[in-house]
Amino acid sequence: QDIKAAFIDPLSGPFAATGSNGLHQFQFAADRLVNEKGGLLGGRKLVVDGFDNKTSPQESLIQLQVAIDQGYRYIIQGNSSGVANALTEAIEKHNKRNPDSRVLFLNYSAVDPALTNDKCNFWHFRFDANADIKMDVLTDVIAGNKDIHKVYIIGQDYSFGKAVSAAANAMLKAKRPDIEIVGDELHPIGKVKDFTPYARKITAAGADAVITGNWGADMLGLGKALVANGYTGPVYTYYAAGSGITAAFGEAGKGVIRLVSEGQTNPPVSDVASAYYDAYKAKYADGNVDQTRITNTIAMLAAAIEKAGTADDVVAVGKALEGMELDSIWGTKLFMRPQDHQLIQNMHILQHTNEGVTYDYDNSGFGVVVESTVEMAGMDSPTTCKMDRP
Amino acid sequence: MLEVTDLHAYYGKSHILQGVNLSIQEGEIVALLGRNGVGRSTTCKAIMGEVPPQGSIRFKGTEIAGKKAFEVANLGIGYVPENRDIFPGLTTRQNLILGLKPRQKDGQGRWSMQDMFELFENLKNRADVEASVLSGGEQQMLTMCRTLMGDPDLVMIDEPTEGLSPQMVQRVASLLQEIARRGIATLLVEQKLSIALDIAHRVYVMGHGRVVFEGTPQELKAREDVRKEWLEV
Amino acid sequence: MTDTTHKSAVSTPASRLTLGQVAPWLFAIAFLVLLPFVFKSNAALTIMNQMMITIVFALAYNMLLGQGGMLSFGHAVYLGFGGFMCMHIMNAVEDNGLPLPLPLLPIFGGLFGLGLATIIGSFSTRRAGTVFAMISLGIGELIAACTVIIVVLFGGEEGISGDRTYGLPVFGYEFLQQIEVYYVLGFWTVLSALLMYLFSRTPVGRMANAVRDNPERAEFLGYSARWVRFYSFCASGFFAGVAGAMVAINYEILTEQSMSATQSGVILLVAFLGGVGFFFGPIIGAIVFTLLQSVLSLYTEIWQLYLGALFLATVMFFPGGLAGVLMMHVPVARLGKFGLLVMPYIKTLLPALVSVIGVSALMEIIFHYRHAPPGDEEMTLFWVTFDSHNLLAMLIAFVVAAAGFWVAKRNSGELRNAWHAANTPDGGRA
Amino acid sequence: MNAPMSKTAVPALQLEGLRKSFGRTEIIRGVDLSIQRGELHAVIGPNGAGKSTLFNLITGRFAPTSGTVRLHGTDLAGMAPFQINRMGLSRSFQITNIFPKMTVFENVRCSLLWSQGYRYSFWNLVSRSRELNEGADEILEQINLTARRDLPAGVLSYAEQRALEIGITIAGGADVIMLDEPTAGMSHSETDYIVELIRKVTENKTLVMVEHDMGVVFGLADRISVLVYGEIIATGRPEDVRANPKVQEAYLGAALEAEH
Amino acid sequence: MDLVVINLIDGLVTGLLLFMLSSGLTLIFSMMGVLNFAHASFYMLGAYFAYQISLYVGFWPGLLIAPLIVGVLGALVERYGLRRVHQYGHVPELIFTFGLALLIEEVVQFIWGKNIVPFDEPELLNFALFSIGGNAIPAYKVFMIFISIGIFLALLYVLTRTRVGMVIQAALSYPRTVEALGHNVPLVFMGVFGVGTALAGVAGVIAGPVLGTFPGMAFLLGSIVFVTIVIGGLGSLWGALVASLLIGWLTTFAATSTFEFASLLTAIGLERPEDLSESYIRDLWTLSLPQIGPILPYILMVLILVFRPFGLFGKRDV
Ligand SMILES: Nc1ncnc2c1ncn2[C@@H]1O[C@H](COP(=O)(O)OP(=O)(O)OP(=O)(O)O)[C@@H](O)[C@H]1O
Ligand SMILES: Nc1ncnc2c1ncn2[C@@H]1O[C@H](COP(=O)(O)OP(=O)(O)OP(=O)(O)O)[C@@H](O)[C@H]1O
Ligand SMILES: CC(C)C[C@H](N)C(=O)O
Ligand SMILES: [Mg+2]
Ligand SMILES: [Mg+2]
Repeated sequence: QDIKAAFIDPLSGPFAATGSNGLHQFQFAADRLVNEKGGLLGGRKLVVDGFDNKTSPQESLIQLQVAIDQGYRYIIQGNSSGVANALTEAIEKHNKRNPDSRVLFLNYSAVDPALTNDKCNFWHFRFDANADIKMDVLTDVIAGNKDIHKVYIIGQDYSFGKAVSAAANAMLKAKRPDIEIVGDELHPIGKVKDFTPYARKITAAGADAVITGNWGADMLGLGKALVANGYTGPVYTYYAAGSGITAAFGEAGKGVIRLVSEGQTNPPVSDVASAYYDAYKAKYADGNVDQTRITNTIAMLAAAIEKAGTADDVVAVGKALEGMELDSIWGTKLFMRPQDHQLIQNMHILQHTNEGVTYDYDNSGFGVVVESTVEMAGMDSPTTCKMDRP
Repeated sequence: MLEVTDLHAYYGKSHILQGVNLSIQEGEIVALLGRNGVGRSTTCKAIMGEVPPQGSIRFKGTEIAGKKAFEVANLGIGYVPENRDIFPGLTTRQNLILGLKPRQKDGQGRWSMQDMFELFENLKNRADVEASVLSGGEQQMLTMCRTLMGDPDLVMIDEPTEGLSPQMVQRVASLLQEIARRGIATLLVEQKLSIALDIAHRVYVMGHGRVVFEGTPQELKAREDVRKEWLEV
Repeated sequence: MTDTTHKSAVSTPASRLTLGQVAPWLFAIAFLVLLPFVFKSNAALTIMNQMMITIVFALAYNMLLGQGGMLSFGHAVYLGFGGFMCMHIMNAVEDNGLPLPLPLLPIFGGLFGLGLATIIGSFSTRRAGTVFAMISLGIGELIAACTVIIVVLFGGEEGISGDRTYGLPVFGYEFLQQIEVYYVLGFWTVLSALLMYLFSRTPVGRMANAVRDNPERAEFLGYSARWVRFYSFCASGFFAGVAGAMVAINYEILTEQSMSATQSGVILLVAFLGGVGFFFGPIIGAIVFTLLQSVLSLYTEIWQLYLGALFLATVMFFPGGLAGVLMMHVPVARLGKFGLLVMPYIKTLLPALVSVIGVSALMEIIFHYRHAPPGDEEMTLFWVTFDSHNLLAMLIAFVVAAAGFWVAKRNSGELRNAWHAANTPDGGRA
Repeated sequence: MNAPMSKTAVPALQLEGLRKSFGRTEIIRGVDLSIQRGELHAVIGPNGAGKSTLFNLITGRFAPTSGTVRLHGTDLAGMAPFQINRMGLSRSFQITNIFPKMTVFENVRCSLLWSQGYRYSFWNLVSRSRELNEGADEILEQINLTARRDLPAGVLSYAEQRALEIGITIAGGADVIMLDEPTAGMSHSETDYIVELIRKVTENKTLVMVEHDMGVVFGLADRISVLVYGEIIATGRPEDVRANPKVQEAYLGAALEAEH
Repeated sequence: MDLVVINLIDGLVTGLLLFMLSSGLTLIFSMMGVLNFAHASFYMLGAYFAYQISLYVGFWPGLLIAPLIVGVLGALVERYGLRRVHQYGHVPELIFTFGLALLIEEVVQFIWGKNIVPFDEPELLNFALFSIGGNAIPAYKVFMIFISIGIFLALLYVLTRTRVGMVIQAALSYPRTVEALGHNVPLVFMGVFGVGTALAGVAGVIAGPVLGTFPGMAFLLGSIVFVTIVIGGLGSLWGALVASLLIGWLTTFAATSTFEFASLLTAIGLERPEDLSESYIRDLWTLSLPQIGPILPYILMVLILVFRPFGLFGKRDV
């Protein structure tokens, strides 16, 4: 009998691109890391099935219920912290009310720090670095760059954008008090048609560097407007790669776009990693492995199930995940911090370029190449999590 | 000029016209009489193609049954509908301009806008106000003029005197005669017998979707029975 | 009619309730009570709950559109507002230990919806038509934008969440289980539907129709078109708020999505799909739409394509919505000639269905063909597993679609004739 | 019939110095008119004289440029149509103005609601009120539309719609009734029927009517006013008006003889 | 100061782009009475078609061909869809276009996928024409300005110098009567819808490279175009132009402003609380004008409708 994981993410609507790319990467990872090697617990396959939540919290809850009824015990989600917040609460309630059909929540991309702080619970595990950790890495890099004197922070007006802004402010102040924050603003999410005015303002403020948590069309619009306006400094971002964005930036983004991310695909770290990527490309010619954390999620889940000796008792699997250490094929150590279920791993600053790119994104010739690395980033970052364990 | 033979028409499943036969010659005023609801308006609509006709309708030798309304109109049939259908939002003048055929310019036909204004001074005074505010009678005049602007060879006029003052009724009557003098054939649908009998060359009386009487006004005056049974007078 | 009305003429209805009037409601109640015995799973319950929420909301919406002729592009605002306020109440009750039983929450949702509607309606209902529609669009966008800006009230994009099991069990129920929630929502659905139905039968409700048809003339009958619109609007806001409270109870979370323009657009589609011309139309629409959205999306990624096509087809061929299609058969049933239609229906609709299946199969195959990774070319469709890159599959789907279409088309003449026959009383006016 | 009441009684309708301009054109140029309770009054005049405009001014559809309108002594200035209607004034329209999507029965029933005191109530069910339903059916009977009771009003034939128009106007039982060309488009027999009906329902009520059918006017009216270019050139009993040379010139013309 | 000049130019560009879209909609909405919710979808189609064409023959032929295809598509939609629905009234028409918008978005995803496609401005115009205070004004934007003005003039000619507008307006109330006067109403409707959608197509081709070409681009602009033509007043081309520019400048200046509502609160005597999380109006303390920039047009529209239901230049009820 198969071990079933439900991937509840947008498969339609404006964020469908990210969602379906993610699903493909999960399914590929499950096949390659588990099923092709004979499965788990002596032959059980791990399958990941997609459930379309249309990026709506309510619809996510419906799909969650459907998935649970159909025997899914692992819930995977990542797009939008808003949905993640709804899911983690719903799952906590569900597990409390229905001890017979408890599930685990594997969050691979929703990075709102609250999920592993005030809102943490035993059932939630985050495989991406949270916004604070990422910002820590980013600000380390900025702090080290003596050419940067003026920084502009811009983000989408919602919890994640605000978290980015708050962290950037606090950390820059601590690390480089001399840096002037010449702008710190939020714009409505998904509503700005033309980012030119923002670009003008950023140029007018004389910024040397821009920090943004924007994603999707908001990222592309902002980046393109900046470049078109003649801005040449670095733009530090969270999500400016893959899903067509890399191709759309093309030459214009070169030397400008920087990314903070856990994944290192360029230069490739090992033959295993290259083989993995090649195999993925062979299967999805148009796709990218732009979320290496997905591989990590599957690897750790598989390891935890093996360690717990069961896939059905999610408490045991959760306990096995807590504190787990593993080597990722992407060349980093993975450590699931038991206090808050936040994965600790190496973080990189990546550069958008077409030089030294072995694995490009969107078949554009452009990709992201590692510029600098922080090992086991956020290893002892503080957390306010107080977790009740079953 | 117009030759209608065995015309049938339906609204949904109700059989309204049950074999109408009539003909109109050039320059002739033909009145179509009958009680409310016998299908006189429907006859006009069927000729225009607004109601799908069955049977034969020949106009100047061409079969027009089954043609679209605008095709029929462009062949030279003008139609003045009974419920006026003034275009709201357009001025009186614009309403008149719309009477012109797509490629026709004002003054190219038998009638110019100037003629119309001379004929009905009310319209001239109201040329540039939105036509929907015109008085009931003015709207009636406008509808007639609008159709004439398109320079038809045959006009079908449905109840032109409804809502007109007695004086205006006279005016319309003489207009109709003027129309005939210019060689235009007229099919007149009327309720007011006196007018119709005054100016028509020939009359048809309709009853139950058929033509039940055909003749000159004098003949109709003589036929007490027809008037009693089909016209209630 | 039924035998209880024998005394009164057609025109004067009996002053007592007739069985004919009550039966549909009793039936609906019985149906709702029994449904969970058939569909037991939590998922089914969740979907049914969602369905009931949509029903109440769609009915409330149709008080505006269908009955009052007011086209709103921002009605989700009232649902959302009622819902958010209920979340706050839920949290306040939990924090302060107030004795408010959960099943009463919808009253408060309704009151808040009503309150907001009163404010907005005071200026938006001055005119009908496009002015009203555009004001509703503007207000909708405005308030929806506020949901992400005013975090205190709406919790940003995360929304406000709470716990419905906040204590105070009602008759020993703590609402831990979906089934308990189901019955609470079921009660409110029936009650709201009944009240809305009755509202449409009151003087204001009737005048709403009149104002929809001809506001000017209504004014000459002693009614201010504006006030009539305003009252309908407020009533609609109330029931939208009730639906919002139902959302709060069912999901224990409200987010900006519930208030968004998308949600407002969806409810317009739902109401129309069901048929705005009939009271029960939106109910059908809500059921069908929820099924499509929550169930169809489990089976196919391109469900929205089907949804779009369904809307186009509905609006083009059945402008009265699904309810309109049903009601077309009432005269036939009255004449007792339904039997005439059965065979032609089978002969036309069956092949048409086959054709639709063929077309959708074709779409699925093409979709799979374009998006499936190489080496993973197997797909399962209608319990058949095959290789989507095999032209034969496409060909078969195409042939099925075309053949179905051809047969349906050929038999449609027969259906048309039968339809005529069934609608014509023996020797009478149609 | 009803002789004009004594001078002391408040007139049902009183117009003083009424004027109305649209843009620069003055359509109503100072109309003074007083109509007594119980009077059947006809307004005639050439097309475009301003008869319908006068109706619109009285019923609140337009606001006068200057002058006053009093209904039973109350100044109507600034009142909306629905307020005026509630004071007991009801009108019909020259260009048919009904509720096309509602059934014929509903059309009539709606026109009964306010006058029977239902107002904006949402605690009464209209189908449960015997007086409403019977009242509506009675009106339908009177305007000969019982057979069409459950059809949408929009599909009625032109003449039937005209009858419904009158039905809606008289249903509320207002005591001042204003009819704008009630018989337009009707055949002879129907016209006769409607005239009878009007006579019946306006018993002890005030009627103001615009008509071009002189047969109807002279058969029905107690008094007649002639409106020409926005001014009343004559008011009086039918015989006097008919004999007035100014009226003959401006309006009746030779047509009168031809008509009957 | 430079920033003000720049903003004026940017606002002009945004406004004119909006005008390109809304001119087509004004044409359709005011003439045919169709609230075409799929208008922005045709805009999206324009961008995608042009992108596809540009892959083979470059940008310029696409500028010509893509709107043509969109126009023909629009005409077909009118002929085989809308015309049928038209008789049922405005709401069904609206639902039809609603469904159409849904469908077009799906079809676009079906064909081009869900990702952003790399559609770029032509090399020829990919340079900064001039710059003010370190802000570059790309040649492409100047090009956009000229195209929009061209469209405006052409439309103005068609609307004021031909009978088409009148025919359609008349046909709105009495299509049969207009036909009986000899006008081919269905053809005119089809033409207008075709031209209107083609205009949307042009806007799509031109905006695609700047604003990004992705399946959500239609939704993004969906309702703002309605706001534009409603503010301007239905049926008024001038109104559409003025409203577009107004909205363009409004949003541009709002986006670049640094106004904080906190200053307003201090001005009325409130004091910023130490701990914001305690305050019920904490959101106001942190609110800035750019945050609400995109909803300003909606506020403007509501205000205008409440006080002037015809819009700025409209003569009749919207
Ligand atoms: N659209 C329609 N649908 C159904 N029946 C109709 C329709 N239009 C007219 N009828 C019916 O067709 C019959 C003939 O109508 P028509 O309008 O031709 O009569 P008419 O002789 O012109 O009478 P009138 O004096 O009332 O204008 C009438 O009984 C009318 O009720
Ligand atoms: N809103 C308006 N704006 C401008 N002119 C108007 C308006 N309403 C009416 N008129 C004009 O006022 C004049 C009087 O119109 P009214 O409808 O009162 O005439 P009437 O006496 O009822 O004529 P009929 O007997 O033809 O119905 C007409 O010339 C009409 O064009
Ligand atoms: C996938 C990501 C764009 C989601 C984003 N990180 C969030 O937390 O909302
Ligand atoms: Mg007729
Ligand atoms: Mg009049």
